[in-house]
Amino acid sequence: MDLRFTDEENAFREEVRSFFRDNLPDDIRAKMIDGEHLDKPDFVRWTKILNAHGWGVPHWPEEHGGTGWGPMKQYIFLEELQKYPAPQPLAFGVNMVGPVIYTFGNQAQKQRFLPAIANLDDWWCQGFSEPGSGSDLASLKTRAVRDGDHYVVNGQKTWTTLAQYADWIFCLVRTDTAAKKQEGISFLLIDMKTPGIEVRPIVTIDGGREINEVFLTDVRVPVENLVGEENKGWDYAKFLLGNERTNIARIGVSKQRVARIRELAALEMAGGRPLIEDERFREKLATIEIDLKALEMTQLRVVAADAKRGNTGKPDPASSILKIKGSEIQQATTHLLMEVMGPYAAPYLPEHDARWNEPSEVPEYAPVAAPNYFNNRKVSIYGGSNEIQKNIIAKAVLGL
Amino acid sequence: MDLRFTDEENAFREEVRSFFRDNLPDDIRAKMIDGEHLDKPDFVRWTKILNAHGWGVPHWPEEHGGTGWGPMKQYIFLEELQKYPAPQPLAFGVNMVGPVIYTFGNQAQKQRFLPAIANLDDWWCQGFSEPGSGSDLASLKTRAVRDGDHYVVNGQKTWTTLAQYADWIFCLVRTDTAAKKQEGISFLLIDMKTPGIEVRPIVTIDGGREINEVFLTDVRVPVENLVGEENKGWDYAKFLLGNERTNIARIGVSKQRVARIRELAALEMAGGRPLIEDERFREKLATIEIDLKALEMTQLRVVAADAKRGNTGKPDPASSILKIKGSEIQQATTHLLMEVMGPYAAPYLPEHDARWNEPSEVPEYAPVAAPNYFNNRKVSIYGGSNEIQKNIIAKAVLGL
Amino acid sequence: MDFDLSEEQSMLRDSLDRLLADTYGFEDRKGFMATPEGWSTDIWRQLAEMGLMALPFAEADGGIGGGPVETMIVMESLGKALALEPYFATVVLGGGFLRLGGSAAQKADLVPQVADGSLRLAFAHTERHSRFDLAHVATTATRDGDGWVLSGSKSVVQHGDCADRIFVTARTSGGTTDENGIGIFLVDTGAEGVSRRGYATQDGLRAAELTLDKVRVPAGAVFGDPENGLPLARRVVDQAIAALAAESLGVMGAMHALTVDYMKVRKQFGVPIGSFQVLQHKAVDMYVAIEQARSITLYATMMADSEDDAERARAMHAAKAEIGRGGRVVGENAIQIHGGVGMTMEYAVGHYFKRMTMIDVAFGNADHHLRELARAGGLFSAAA
Amino acid sequence: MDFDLSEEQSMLRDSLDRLLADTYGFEDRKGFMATPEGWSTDIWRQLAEMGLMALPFAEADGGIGGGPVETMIVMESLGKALALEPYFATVVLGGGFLRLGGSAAQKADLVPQVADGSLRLAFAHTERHSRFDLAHVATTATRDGDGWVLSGSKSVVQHGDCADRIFVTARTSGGTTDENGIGIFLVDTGAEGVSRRGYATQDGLRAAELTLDKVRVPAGAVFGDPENGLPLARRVVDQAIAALAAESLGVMGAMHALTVDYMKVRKQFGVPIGSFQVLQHKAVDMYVAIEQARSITLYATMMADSEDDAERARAMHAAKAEIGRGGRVVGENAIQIHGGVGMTMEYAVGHYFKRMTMIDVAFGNADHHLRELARAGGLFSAAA
Repeated sequence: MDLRFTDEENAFREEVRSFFRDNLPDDIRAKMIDGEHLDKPDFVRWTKILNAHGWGVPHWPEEHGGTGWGPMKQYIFLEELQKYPAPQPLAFGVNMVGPVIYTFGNQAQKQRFLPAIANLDDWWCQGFSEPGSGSDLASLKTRAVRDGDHYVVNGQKTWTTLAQYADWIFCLVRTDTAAKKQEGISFLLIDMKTPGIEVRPIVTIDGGREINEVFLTDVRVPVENLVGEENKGWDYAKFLLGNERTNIARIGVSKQRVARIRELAALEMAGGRPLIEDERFREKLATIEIDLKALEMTQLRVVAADAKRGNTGKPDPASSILKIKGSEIQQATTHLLMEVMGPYAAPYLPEHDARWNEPSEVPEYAPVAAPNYFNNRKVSIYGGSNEIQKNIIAKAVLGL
Repeated sequence: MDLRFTDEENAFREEVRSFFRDNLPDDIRAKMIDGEHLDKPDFVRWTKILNAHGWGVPHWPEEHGGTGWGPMKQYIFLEELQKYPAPQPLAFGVNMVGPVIYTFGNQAQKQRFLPAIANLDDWWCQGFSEPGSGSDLASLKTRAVRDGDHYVVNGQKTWTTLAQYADWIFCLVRTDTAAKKQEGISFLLIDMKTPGIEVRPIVTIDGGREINEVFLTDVRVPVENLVGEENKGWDYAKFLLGNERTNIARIGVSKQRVARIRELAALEMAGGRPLIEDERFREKLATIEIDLKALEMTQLRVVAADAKRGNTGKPDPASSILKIKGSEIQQATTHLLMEVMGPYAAPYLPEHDARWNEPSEVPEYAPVAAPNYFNNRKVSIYGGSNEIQKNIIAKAVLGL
Repeated sequence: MDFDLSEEQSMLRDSLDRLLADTYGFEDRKGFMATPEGWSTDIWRQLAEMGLMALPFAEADGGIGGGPVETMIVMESLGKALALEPYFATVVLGGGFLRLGGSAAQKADLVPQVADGSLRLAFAHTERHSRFDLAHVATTATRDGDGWVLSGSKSVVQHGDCADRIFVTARTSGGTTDENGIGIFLVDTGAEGVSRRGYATQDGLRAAELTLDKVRVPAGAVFGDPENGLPLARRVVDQAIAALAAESLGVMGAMHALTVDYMKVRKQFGVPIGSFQVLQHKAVDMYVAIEQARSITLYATMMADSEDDAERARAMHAAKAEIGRGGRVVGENAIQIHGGVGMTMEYAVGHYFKRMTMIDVAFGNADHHLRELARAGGLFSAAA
Repeated sequence: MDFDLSEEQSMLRDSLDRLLADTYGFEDRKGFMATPEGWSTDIWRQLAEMGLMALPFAEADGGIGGGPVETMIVMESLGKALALEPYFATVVLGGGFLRLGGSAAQKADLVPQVADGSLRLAFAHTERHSRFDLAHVATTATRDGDGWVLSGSKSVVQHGDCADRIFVTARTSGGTTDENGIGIFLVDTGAEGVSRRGYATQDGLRAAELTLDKVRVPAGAVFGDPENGLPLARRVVDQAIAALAAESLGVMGAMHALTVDYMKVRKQFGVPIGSFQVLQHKAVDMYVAIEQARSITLYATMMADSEDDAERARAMHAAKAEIGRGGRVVGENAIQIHGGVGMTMEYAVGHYFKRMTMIDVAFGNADHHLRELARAGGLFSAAA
């Protein structure tokens, strides 16, 4: 047992930090600190910088452009990226469909898609959820019927994040309606420019326009865009969903937000002195910090176990803890950040409005706080709600 | 809507208070304030004082010795009694078997038992729970087989509070093993001196000796001790269990404990000043007080609705709130009282030991605090656990 | 004690609920929000016709003589409908200053205008760095002949953009955080030197930034003692807190009803999600939180016109802390149980959640009031 | 980072677990508790034979050279067995003063006696009104020739009744709460003027009240700087907190295992109670709390021998707060899920619950450490 980072790991952390300092455009960093949504060009610009440095897809196999870093370095990279803060590479390509393609796809698919994911030349979105499916993902209804060299796809996907920017969507579709619900599903890659695809925004309660519905009407998809075998899509989906361990807890994001709370609570006054000097406020922040420090160690235990055993690709049920506590902490931080604002949490600035254009007493950092709190209610819902995570632990870990 | 107590109610409160002040023996009150268990003679002495004043069984019908008070006066009486604090009349007789006897019993039973309950000439205990039954009370297994003029009872009861003092036990027994589980149960009154009854103490984790197992081996019970009809006992049990509304939240008990916390936290020091001046401690106490004030109003709403509608004897499912919040508050107060003691929560004094007989730095009030916290874990378990109460609300109130 | 509504009170509730049920559907509300005012002038007129604007004023002053219970009834119904109209700002806050601080002349002048719906009021108190402290007032009021000249900036003035006149706290003497030396002035928003910028708040209501640049007001604009107006403001705000607590009951109750309904129809894994015990118990936790909130609201309502400032303040601290805490339990669980659909602008539950969150922010959040109650010695300290 | 045990560490754990599995059943423990010492002298001897008493001392001093990780392993196993022996008092606390504050002569004299199990130690610091503040010391130490004379009273000295010698904080100068002017003295419990009264604590362990009435100790009884011994005491207590955190892992883990097992066998309404989703989720909450407690214990263990007093103290505040909070979640749920049987003295879970409660009380409860961490500026203030 050795509970300290190695010298090599510490040096690597420094290398990563200075790369971010030297290379992330200031305007992008400022948006992230302010809690604003990034535009597509922001993501693209930054991803190309990372990729040019060879860090576009750190955790991929080296043959596909990965770095060869072990789990601990991957974790350090991500944590520093989140803490700086810098945008994370787009998960739908880099973390989701990319690994599915290099693991289950054919050679042509690998060549066509992987480099374009790493460089964000292709923007991917995810077509899993449907209006009726929710936590019961396998109940999906979107049909794909073989017609010569094509599948004809009809159905509706929802909660499709950033589909408005997407060039491609990876979809779970039902190719066999007679089979058991998990066994008739296939995994298709669909060009968003194909006729019959319509994207409609879903505005979220914070006023954000991140998510969409995607309607598919007689969409013709070439059979070469099937990944792996027909009716085996559920296996690939499970692989994909189990692949997110190093990111799910979002330690770096929460650390950055804790630092932000501390910074802004020094600017807001309560009872004639900075809020950060209020004992009760400090205790609330310290409570979060303790939880976060413990979760960081939990995350490192999972990462270290990965590193020792080699990545089996199989999810550790204990990683459900990372999801549960990670989301609780994110929600606690966004709530506390809103509390920092006091009455200034109330003004609402729609996302794409101009900045306040008259002198005002409302601090510029205040209006995003409540929307961020509202928006972060999603983190205990998506990716398997916290209730589902607890069911998983009860069954897989406790044997109940 | 009129949200104030009437002048009459206020006057009544004063009358009750001064009666307690003038009549409760000081030694009994001191034991209650110190959180010590009372002995049998304490209960008997106090009950006879109350009963001589006509207040032994306030909520019973006047023909059986009741006062004729409406629900609000009954509530005020109980709250003041708990706050003073004075011992509550023994529930097993006064609140449980008494109402069953005057509602479902025959004339002979009423004459034999009711006056002796009111005067605590008979000490009653409750024979409902069994080792296997827990929250699933109707699964009880104790058998009563008719043999001439007697039932012969065999089985085991448990969690029998203060059975060591008891003259009589009221039991649910199975008289028909072929019927559905709720339908083969009868309600028997059993003399504890009958051969075949053995009482064994169960020591609780706080070291207390309140509860017992009661073993019944070929216990012969005269048939005249059957209440109501054979195989209808479940109905009487439900009546009994639904009869506790005005007491279940124990508002007065919690108020008294809040006052005690405030008093003792003024004696214990933290950081060179009385603990009660510590802001964080005060906030914790205030949190409890707010909850308690809200629960008091909830209780009054239930009482006022009772008063308006007349006591139907049917439990209001909303009264499950009284149980849930009442137990949460009791547990919060006992925990906070233990916290007051700081390191002095640690010394353990078995209940019947002599007082510390040497000069010592350990304050006399400290050693009971942790046992009271431990003991009060029971309040969210007994009388239908809080999980059961939530099931009841989900079904009966929310229709889920 | 009697918790039942009188016949008149029941009629008030029923007729208001009926009006709102007929006029305040989800799409209606969206439409109101999209108007320049951000609410419905037509509904406002109907509320006035029902007598709601006159409700809390004494009959002698041209009102209907309702008390805190009547205000509770109205606010709960408005909360249930998520009404956007400036009733709270005009009648509860503005009306509070009129009722509790107005001279006979001021009442005679203004109550009829409020009562018929023609005059809209607001209350401006927040300043940069005041947070939730009413006594933190940097805005100045300087005597100028018979009248006063006001200068300063006020933030997040609820419905300040549509108000005809605004009650403003301003410092007549002393330092920025002194309890003494604060006056209450009624400022005509058309006066020279007044500028406003209106905007939406997170919950879809409206507020404004208000700047006063040497605004001259007459002697008759002063409410109460210009050197010691804070007790009046505190009393008005205490009554406003009781009213917000009542509104929160409507908001929480609606979220709970939506959630329980959703649990009965939404299916996952082939069964209604209402069959999952964990979700059942969450729904029960919401129910318990609402019943406790109702109880503490009744307590606050009972105490709302107490003359004992300290006791009244403690009751309001307790109420605001409890509804803030309970509102969060109800709101967060409502979203969680709804899942993704609860996160969308096109579904009602999120709007209730946002209103509930903003109610917590108004006049001090749960933590603020818990701290104040603790500092005041707790709830049961004086009398149990 | 590597969280796996080395081969030697695994052997240590396995052999200790095996010994305790063989000797420390529920009935055995009851028997030990009923002895005059309140624990087993026989087990104590076996622990010494295994080398546990020598474990944390440097090899040069006659020890085995184990570090915080080895102590963590031992304490978790002792926690799992609910062991009653004075290992914590003797080896962790007493041994801590020896290791961190002992001169070469003191170590040469005392380490071998501890290592072979013949010398039992304790640490007396609590005084009336000191609560959790180590700097609150009214007990006096006055120079007397080469030596010192000690007078005062100490409370709740863990295993103080069986200790041969007791480390005592005593004031050599300054006022009762000054940080300076505190010395650490090792007092022989057989010395004239020492009186003790032993008693059981809530968790079945032992403690004592200690009175020092002009007790004369030689110069060699002083550990560290007699005018500035507080930093030494803090360092020892910080390491002790890491050890208590490790013990709590054993305690919590045992409660969880008992609870999950019970859920599988206990039937209600015809099915195992483990089939109820609400109880499943409670069991998961316990599991999550334990994993978080394990993580923060690892952090505390990592920081236990840090030379940076402030950083080390922050880590211990965090750990003690987290295990206190988590321990309550685990303990209260364990009792609740067990129902009535969990309330009885004849079933193990209640004993674990009581030990967990007393771990929270020792050296400052969760709230105390949360407050101290907040006062120290939080956990991530210096470096993230």
